[in-house]
Amino acid sequence: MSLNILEISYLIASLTFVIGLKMLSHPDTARKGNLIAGLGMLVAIFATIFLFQDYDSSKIANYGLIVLGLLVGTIIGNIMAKKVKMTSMPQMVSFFNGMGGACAALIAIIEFRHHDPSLRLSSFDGAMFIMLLGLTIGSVSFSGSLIAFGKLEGKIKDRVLPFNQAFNMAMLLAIVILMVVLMMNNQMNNPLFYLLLVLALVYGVMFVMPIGGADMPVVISLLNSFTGVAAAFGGFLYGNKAMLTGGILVGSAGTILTILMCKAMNRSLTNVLLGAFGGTKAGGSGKEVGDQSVAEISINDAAVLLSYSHSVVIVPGYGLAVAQAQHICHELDQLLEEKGVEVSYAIHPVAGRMPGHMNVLLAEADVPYEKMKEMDEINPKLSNTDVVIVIGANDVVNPAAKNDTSSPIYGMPILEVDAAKNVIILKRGMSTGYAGIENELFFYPKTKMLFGDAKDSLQKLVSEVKEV
Amino acid sequence: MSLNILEISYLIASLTFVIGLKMLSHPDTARKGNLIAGLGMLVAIFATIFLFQDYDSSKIANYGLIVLGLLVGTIIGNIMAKKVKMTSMPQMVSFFNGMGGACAALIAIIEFRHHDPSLRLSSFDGAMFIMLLGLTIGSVSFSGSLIAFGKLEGKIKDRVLPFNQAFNMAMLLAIVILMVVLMMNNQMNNPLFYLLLVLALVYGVMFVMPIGGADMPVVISLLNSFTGVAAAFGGFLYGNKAMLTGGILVGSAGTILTILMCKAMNRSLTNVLLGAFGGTKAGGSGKEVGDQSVAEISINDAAVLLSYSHSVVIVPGYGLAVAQAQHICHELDQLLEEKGVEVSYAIHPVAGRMPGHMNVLLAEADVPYEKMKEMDEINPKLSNTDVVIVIGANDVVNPAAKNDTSSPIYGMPILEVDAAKNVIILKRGMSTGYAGIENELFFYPKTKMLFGDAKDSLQKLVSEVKEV
Amino acid sequence: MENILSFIGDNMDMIYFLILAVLLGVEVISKVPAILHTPLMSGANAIHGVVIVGAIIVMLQASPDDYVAQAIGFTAVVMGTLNVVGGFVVTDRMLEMFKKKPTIKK
Amino acid sequence: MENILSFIGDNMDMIYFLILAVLLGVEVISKVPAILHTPLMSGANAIHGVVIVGAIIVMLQASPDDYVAQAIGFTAVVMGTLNVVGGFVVTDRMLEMFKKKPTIKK
Ligand SMILES: NC(=O)c1ccc[n+]([C@@H]2O[C@H](COP(=O)([O-])OP(=O)(O)OC[C@H]3O[C@@H](n4cnc5c(N)ncnc54)[C@H](OP(=O)(O)O)[C@@H]3O)[C@@H](O)[C@H]2O)c1
Ligand SMILES: NC(=O)c1ccc[n+]([C@@H]2O[C@H](COP(=O)([O-])OP(=O)(O)OC[C@H]3O[C@@H](n4cnc5c(N)ncnc54)[C@H](OP(=O)(O)O)[C@@H]3O)[C@@H](O)[C@H]2O)c1
Repeated sequence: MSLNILEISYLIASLTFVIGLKMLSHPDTARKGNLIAGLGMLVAIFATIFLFQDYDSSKIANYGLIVLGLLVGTIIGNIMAKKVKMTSMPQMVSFFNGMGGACAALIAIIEFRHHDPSLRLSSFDGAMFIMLLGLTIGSVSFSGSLIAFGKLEGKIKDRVLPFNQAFNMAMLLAIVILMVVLMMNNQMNNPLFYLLLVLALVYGVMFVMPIGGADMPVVISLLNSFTGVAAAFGGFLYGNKAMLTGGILVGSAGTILTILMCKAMNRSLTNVLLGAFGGTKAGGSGKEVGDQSVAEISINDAAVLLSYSHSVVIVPGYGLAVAQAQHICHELDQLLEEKGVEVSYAIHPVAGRMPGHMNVLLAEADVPYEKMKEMDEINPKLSNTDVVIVIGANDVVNPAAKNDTSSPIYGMPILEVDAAKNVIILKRGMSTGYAGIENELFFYPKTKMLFGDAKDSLQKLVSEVKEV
Repeated sequence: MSLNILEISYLIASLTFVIGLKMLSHPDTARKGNLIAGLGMLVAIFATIFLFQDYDSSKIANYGLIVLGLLVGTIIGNIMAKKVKMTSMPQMVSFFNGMGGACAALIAIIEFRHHDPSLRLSSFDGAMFIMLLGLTIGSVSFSGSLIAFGKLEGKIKDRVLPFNQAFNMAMLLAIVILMVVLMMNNQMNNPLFYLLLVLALVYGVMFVMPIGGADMPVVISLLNSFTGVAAAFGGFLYGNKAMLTGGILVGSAGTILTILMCKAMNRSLTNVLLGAFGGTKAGGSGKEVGDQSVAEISINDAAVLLSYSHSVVIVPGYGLAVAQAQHICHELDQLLEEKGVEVSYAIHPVAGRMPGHMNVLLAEADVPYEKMKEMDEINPKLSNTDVVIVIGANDVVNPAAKNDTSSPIYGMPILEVDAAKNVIILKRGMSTGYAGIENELFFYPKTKMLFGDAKDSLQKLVSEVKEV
Repeated sequence: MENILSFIGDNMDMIYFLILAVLLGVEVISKVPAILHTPLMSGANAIHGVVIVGAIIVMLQASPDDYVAQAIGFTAVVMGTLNVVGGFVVTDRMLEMFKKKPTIKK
Repeated sequence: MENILSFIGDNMDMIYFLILAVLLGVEVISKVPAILHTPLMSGANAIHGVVIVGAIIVMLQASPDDYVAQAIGFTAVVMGTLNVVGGFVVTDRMLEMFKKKPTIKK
């Protein structure tokens, strides 16, 4: 009876996961979808606590510890999630993802300690196999996520070890061999199990280490689907349908999402993982380009140009986030509006380092949503725009994506700012953006450069515009 | 061993059904999708014949009859499907659908004859319940499909009986009660089972009878999903996964498809089933409208106008199909092209009586595909068009869909032919189209009517154009 | 109540299967262009022809001296085959008309 | 071979479940606008927190005198809860920014 209710609770939870995921993929319903999945999760958790029965329905205990664990986790998780800055959310996701991976690995460890292979029914020890997979994938996800977290926090630098690729391959091979050995030589509490744990943890580190910090969102999404698979293995172990549905759904949806994220940047997953250009980011210092030269504009001229325009479009990019210049940017925008200039923001879908990065950033500075225009909406209007200010964006306005078939970003849709009458570019020097390629736009006759840190430049611009 | 292979064959078949359905919903892959699902079906059929084993794996026989049945079905099905005219395909689908429903019902009958309720394991006789449902749904689908077939063939007239709606409700109630009785009073070979069969057959007839012939595609789609559900019940009975997947998929996809079809006509499913305007189709005789008057054009004038245009767009509609005027229409088109006139066809998605009706019709007359333009493609070009010839279309060019919020078709996207310089309308009189509403377009100053059967009028036009 | 609960509990696997398949059916075709409605309907029609498998099983199990069962079963096999063969062939013929056009916009 | 075949045969229900769930996962999110990539990732992250259920089961089954199991299990419960609670709260915060805008075009 109560077991049936438990099963039905799991069914409800599974359904909320599907529905939640579906709703999460539409802007209008996303928030509600998250809520629904969350409620389903609550149902699954409480049903398990109150209704789960062991086969011999006896040695069930530890309620105190369980509730304590839930409380501790809830409080810490809540504080962390509430306190984190909008712009640090990807690393937060990575951290939580790592926790999930660790949880799956720990489950495998405890089950392994009890597992008696001599009790198995068929010649193939399915339970053992599942534990090995759960342990490995969970551990990789755990250590990989923590490295990704460290990178996004800026605490871990990108570093490609010599022969990193070959080394990783060798490790992967070692893991597989070890799993086969453990399956063949299946005895209770085989200590090799713990060697597998160590290898998996190291592999997670080595897997993420060489990938460029900017590619972390993609890596996190991939590790996310790993954790999903690890959770599903937990589900196999207990024949638990809620874990299975949740895990498998996240595993497959996460994989597709990873691919979609790569596509949005016009890259392939292998390209990201093998770090074709992800790992070679140049610093802030500019490198001058051949014989071409750029035109600069003074703060004063820029202020005048802006003040007397009818329409201005601001293109924010990664540099705006780096300089944390969103607030001052909004100030400039308001100042111009007071003077009767029409100001809007052109948001490229992959500007910054995570999807929605610019929206989050500008929302933080209270820029009203109506002012943020999506690429498809603003592109046709750019030809009627007097001035485009590009703040710390580079790849997303690179005309090579349209013109140069040999460019690595060829084919990516861009903001076609060269249609506007004037283009002002705020950046520190001539260094390249994420994709590491030159940007011809800077050399166009209608383009003027305003060198300097975005926050500094904007601050100066604001004072100047006030004077005009 | 062989049972495992059988299960794997069913798995493969199930997968091909999912993939096939997915591919069928994209124009580029549709044909391949059909092929893939067909191959999966072959696998399922042959695997069943060669690998199926009964529990006592003894009394398996009747190979001869099975192969004979397969042969007979294949030959007849193939001939029917190959010989049917493109424009009669919906009724063909309806016929085949009915066969599937009958097959499901027959399976339920045979199983019922063997079914010994005293052998059941729990108090609820699941197998019996499934048989009752399979029988009912399969029978409704069978008789309903045959009526739909007859209507589309023109052999059965639409007829609304007095109190038809109430009568149907009563029948439905009777069926449900009978099922409950059969479940409560569960004994071997209860003759009431056959009463249920009869009731279900009659209900199928009564359900489809009052619905307008023009709404048959929607009804067929609905009955199609019924048969899917009936097949799934068969799958339940045998624990057969291939039947289950195929049946459920078709059941749910068919339901969605039915809704999509209704949406494309800007109607609701209840509206179609209760026949809000489906059943009240006017004949060919015109009814003159109030005080407004229409302008006619002579064959001669029309021929001259067409011959000296630069661009002509033909809008085919249901009337073209009725008049079977597609060949002569193509002749006119070629004649005009020879004279240097640019001719294309504007295909409204719901022109005619089934989706794709016009494409099928024109393809039959060898009109090249490049000439058939979809609505979204042609609408912006209509303002540069000299003459639009509307052949037996009405609702799909009715401006009320754009202007008149009180119109039943308000909101349906239409071909905006009034943007063209001249509009010539070929129809027999002033009667309304499928939706049964007036069309203001006929009274527009730029519109000229050319009354008469479409084939006649086109024939005359062709001879006149040759003279010009 | 007790009864229904335990029925549900016993058939959990089936219920998951059912729900997942229904949702999949819905998702898979949720964005089909109007012009494909008829071929898709026809293709789906052919797919539910899988009911033929049930007819074959019925025949395989019918004892050779139960003539009624054999007659009904034979009819079922013929009808099921009609559904399958006719369904796929008609669909293919409908879709033939797409082959000439290299790309079709939604 | 024999072995694998029978393993597959025995776990058919599971295999169907798996395949259907995978396909459903793919279909469900296959058309998500770029701006939702991050929240969707975060939401999915919260959903795999369902692994907490496994941690709870482990704890329920751990015998009261197996301190190692209790310690590991407790850690697992805390970590799993972090995943769930943190995941859903972060996602909600991300999605908060959508609330002001009444309709968002693709
Ligand atoms: N959104 C995503 O989901 C995502 C995820 C991963 C990767 N990406 C990739 O990231 C790129 C995004 O393009 P983007 O145009 O936003 O950025 P970008 O192409 O990476 O360019 C950023 C520019 O900002 C400048 N900058 C850096 N710090 C600055 C500061 N403090 N003040 C002023 N300028 C500063 C840099 O030039 P200086 O050093 O000369 O100042 C740099 O050229 C795309 O290639 C996209 O594919 C996106
Ligand atoms: N495509 C689908 O899937 C589907 C399915 C079901 C319903 N529908 C509905 O069907 C309608 C289709 O619109 P439509 O514009 O194609 O057709 P329509 O609105 O039904 O109009 C057809 C017109 O053709 C004329 N006509 C009939 N026989 C003729 C002949 N022999 N020669 C010349 N003209 C003839 C009729 O006028 P006279 O009698 O005066 O000649 C009638 O006004 C829409 O309302 C749609 O919603 C479509």
